[in-house]
Amino acid sequence: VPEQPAAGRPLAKPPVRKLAKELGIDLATVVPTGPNGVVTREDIRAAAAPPARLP
Amino acid sequence: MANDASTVYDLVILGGGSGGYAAALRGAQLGLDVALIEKNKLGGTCLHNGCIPTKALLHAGEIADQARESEQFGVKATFEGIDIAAVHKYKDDVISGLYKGLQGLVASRKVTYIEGEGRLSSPTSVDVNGQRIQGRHVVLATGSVPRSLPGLTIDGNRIISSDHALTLDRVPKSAIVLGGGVIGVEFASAWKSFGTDVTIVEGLPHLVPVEDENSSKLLERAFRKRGIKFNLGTFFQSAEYTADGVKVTLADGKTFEAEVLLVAIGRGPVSQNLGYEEQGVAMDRGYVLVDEYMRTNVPTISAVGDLVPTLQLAHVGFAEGILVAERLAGLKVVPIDYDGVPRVTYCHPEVASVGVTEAKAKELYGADKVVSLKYNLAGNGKSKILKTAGEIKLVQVRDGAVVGVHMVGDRMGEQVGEAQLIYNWEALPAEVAQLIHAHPTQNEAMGEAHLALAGKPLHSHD
Amino acid sequence: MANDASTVYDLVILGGGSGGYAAALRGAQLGLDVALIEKNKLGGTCLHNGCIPTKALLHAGEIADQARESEQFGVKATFEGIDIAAVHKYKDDVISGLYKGLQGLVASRKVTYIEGEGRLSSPTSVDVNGQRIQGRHVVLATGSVPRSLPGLTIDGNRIISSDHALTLDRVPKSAIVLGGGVIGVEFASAWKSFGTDVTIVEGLPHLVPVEDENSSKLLERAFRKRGIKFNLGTFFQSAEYTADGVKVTLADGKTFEAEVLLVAIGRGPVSQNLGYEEQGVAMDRGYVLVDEYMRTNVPTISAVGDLVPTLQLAHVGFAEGILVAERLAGLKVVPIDYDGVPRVTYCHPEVASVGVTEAKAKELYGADKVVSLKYNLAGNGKSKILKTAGEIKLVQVRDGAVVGVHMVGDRMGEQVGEAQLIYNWEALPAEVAQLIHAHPTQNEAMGEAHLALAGKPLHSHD
Ligand SMILES: Cc1cc2nc3c(=O)[nH]c(=O)nc-3n(C[C@H](O)[C@H](O)[C@H](O)COP(=O)(O)OP(=O)(O)OC[C@H]3O[C@@H](n4cnc5c(N)ncnc54)[C@H](O)[C@@H]3O)c2cc1C
Ligand SMILES: Cc1cc2nc3c(=O)[nH]c(=O)nc-3n(C[C@H](O)[C@H](O)[C@H](O)COP(=O)(O)OP(=O)(O)OC[C@H]3O[C@@H](n4cnc5c(N)ncnc54)[C@H](O)[C@@H]3O)c2cc1C
Repeated sequence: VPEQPAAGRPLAKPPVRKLAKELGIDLATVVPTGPNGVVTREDIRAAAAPPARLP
Repeated sequence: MANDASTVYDLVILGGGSGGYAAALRGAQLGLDVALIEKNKLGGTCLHNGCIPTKALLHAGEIADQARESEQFGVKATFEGIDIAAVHKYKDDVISGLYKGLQGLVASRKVTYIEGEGRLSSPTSVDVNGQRIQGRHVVLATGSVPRSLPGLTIDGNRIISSDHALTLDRVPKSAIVLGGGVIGVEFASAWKSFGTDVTIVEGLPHLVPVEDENSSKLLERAFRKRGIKFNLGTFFQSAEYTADGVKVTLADGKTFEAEVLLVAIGRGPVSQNLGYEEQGVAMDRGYVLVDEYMRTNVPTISAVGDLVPTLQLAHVGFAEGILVAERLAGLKVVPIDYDGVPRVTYCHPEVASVGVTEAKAKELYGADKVVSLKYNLAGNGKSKILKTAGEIKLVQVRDGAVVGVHMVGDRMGEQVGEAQLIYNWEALPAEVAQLIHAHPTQNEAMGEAHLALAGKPLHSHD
Repeated sequence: MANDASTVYDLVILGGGSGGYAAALRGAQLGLDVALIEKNKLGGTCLHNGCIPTKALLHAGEIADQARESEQFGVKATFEGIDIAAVHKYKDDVISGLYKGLQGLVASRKVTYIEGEGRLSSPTSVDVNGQRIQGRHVVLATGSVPRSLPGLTIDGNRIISSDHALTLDRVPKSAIVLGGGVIGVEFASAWKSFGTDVTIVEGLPHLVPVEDENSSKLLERAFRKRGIKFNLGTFFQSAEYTADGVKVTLADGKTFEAEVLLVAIGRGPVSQNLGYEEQGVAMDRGYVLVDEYMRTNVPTISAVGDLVPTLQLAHVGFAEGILVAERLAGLKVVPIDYDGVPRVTYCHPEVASVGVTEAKAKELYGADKVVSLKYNLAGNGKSKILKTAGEIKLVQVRDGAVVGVHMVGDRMGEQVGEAQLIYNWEALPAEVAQLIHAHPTQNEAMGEAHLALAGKPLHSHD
């Protein structure tokens, strides 16, 4: 379970947060896959992509 | 690339300054067929009469000041004066080197460069040298020129603009600088370093009045120490010639006399008699109006740079030019956040900022939501070594991001790059504080300021 | 805060240099009861014999060079020489100002400062001045001292270490600098500026051999232009006194003669006879071994700074000291990414870097996954104004983040702050390129390099 950051702010490096903002993604809804529960750029892109059909 | 009369370019750009040539370079890079029309010299104000020559004068001034003060550092050197012809040669060499580079770049990108005075002749064409240059899109980038006041005639000798100040063949014994904005304080600083007795007259209550008040105050303190005089808060009324100079009278009757009067009250757009109105381009007080994508009201016409009412900075021109080129090439573009554009005033000491002032932050977020912190360069080793004083002031939304960085101090303009990332990427103080900065740099002060704002000051008191 | 024999401190710190005092300041800030034991002067090597005094000498050198070259800028000044006593006064004033500030800080944070030579007497105590200082935890921070080679005796007069070079009462006519690392090239640079005929002897194939090879080559070119001689790739064999100086013989028989020989081959940890082995602290070649949380094998003992085998930099000491204090105060701490620590060499021109070299990146990610880009400062207006040459080299994982920034050029050390954010925040070139940098700064070169790496060069060729 990823650790919850202080102040309830989702953990992501600043440029990644910026990307999320530009794509209109709420970081809190993104499943983090980076080390220490950090949301990565790929996580944001995955969240932004249209949902993939289940096989 | 073809240049016969029947060619229709993708992009016809009127004006080859920062805004125009950036649009041309980026457009050509993206495969657009670009014509760039310039009546004078490629590079425009910034390269020939603006950013570059002023900074060369200021650096010559720095060399002069350091020679004067060399013994404080254990160096025996005698300052004997300024050789203004040699200063101009140095300055002109810098310009011509960059000019050649820029010409090479424009040529290598296969931009069609047309020398001549152009005029908008339809929503999709510019007339120049008796030829009609057709384009699917036109970018207006005719820039700006120095402004004056009613009744104040610039004669180029005793009453001068920055254009004349940059080529003046002497160091004036005394000078009045009308206007305490960026251009005014930069000339005041350079002249003082050259030995001129300088007085700045600014109608607003502060020097560099658009900066955070703290920066203005620090600059005023530093200028006072340097012996640069200034009169704030009273507007100019009139100027008249004296036997050997100029006398300026303010609204309150106070008078100042000097050998020259530099009028540095601002710059106005170059937009008259260029066909803009005739083609229906919406304007306001000479500025061409644009939306956040630099589009005018005419669908085939965009405008960039000093011609539009955004910040008058070369790198704003670059950014706007690039944005237009990318948009027209079909790329997805993001509007410019003008608060996120770094601003540097290259006087001694320098003033630099990005983001909003504390006052503006309080308007935006509410007074109780804004915190600020000042880190004094007295605690910064490298600044002590340079014998410079100043501060970094941070403005933060409580428990949130840093929304303003305001700095004063020699060479502090170079710190604006890190500040720019912090502002634009909405970094939290703790995220910057976590990254220990290099010792002993001036950059370290940026780290220390964020350490302090994050509640864990290292080299400063709690 | 109490200081009688029965007190048990939360933290007893042995050594008051960068690492030790940072731990003390941060610990006290977090409410820990801290004793800081220092045998000499608070501030340690960095403040008294390292970072600060060298940078003061280098700045005096800059002032001297600029006085010599002033006519190139149109300034008439005559350089008459170095007043070495005045240089030392300037340098000592800088140190004493910072020293007072640091003493004030330690006092204000209520750290118990104990002057005396300490010795680890148990896993939880240090003996000093005949007293036993007890702590729940001990931090070893005894730093480092200059090293020499077998058979090469430092006499402090003709064969000297950096400690002596910093207080030398004359400018040597000629000097051999043994070691082309950071300390060696900094002294070589300062001395050359003062008028010394300098030769650097480095056994590895390059100056600043831990930097990216491109930086080494650029520095070598710049030093060659300055007339700083160097002999690379052959190791030192022996030194002997001549009538009025020193003669150095290399492994290949080549010889060099000079008035002084500066031994700058590295620094070794201060750990002998301090009780470390007796208390079972694991060590390797004198270095105290620690894990990524700075813990030794003894649960109550941590170690930081030059004493441990990480980068020997003051700000690494700060970061390690802070990390220990925060860990012991119960905060969550993140191990330091040493590749993300900025490195600056303050010679003329400066060398600065953060992240990994291109060679290292290829090892880490595979040669075909690594791309690099060089931006030449010849295209940067401000660098032209300063008349400095150099480059910014970026190393990127293909289509990924920037993993190395390597710079050479006067004042380029100040750009390492922005580079540090880019590396540590794993920014993509396009994300930096999007933010147009201030014109005309040296910082702009950082923006241009990222524009080029993102495939959209502005002021450089495609
Ligand atoms: C003294 C001074 C110092 C400055 N310092 C800085 C600084 O340090 N940093 C900074 O960022 N900014 C600085 N600026 C501002 C900067 O120079 C401008 O923001 C920038 O040049 C604007 O670019 P532009 O392309 O909009 O206009 P300009 O650079 O003015 O270019 C417009 C071009 O259009 C051409 N033109 C005009 N009309 C026609 C026509 N009819 N046909 C053909 N060509 C035409 C002109 O000849 C000119 O070359 C300074 C300005 C001044 C005056
Ligand atoms: C010439 C030179 C230039 C340098 N320039 C730079 C630079 O520009 N930037 C940079 O980041 N780094 C620089 N460094 C390196 C930097 O100085 C060190 O990395 C830093 O000082 C290490 O800090 P420290 O606390 O580990 O050790 P030190 O600073 O060496 O402090 C150790 C302290 O422990 C004390 N001590 C030792 N034994 C005992 C004992 N038994 N009892 C009590 N006290 C004791 C010592 O007196 C000393 O004050 C430079 C070093 C040198 C020599």
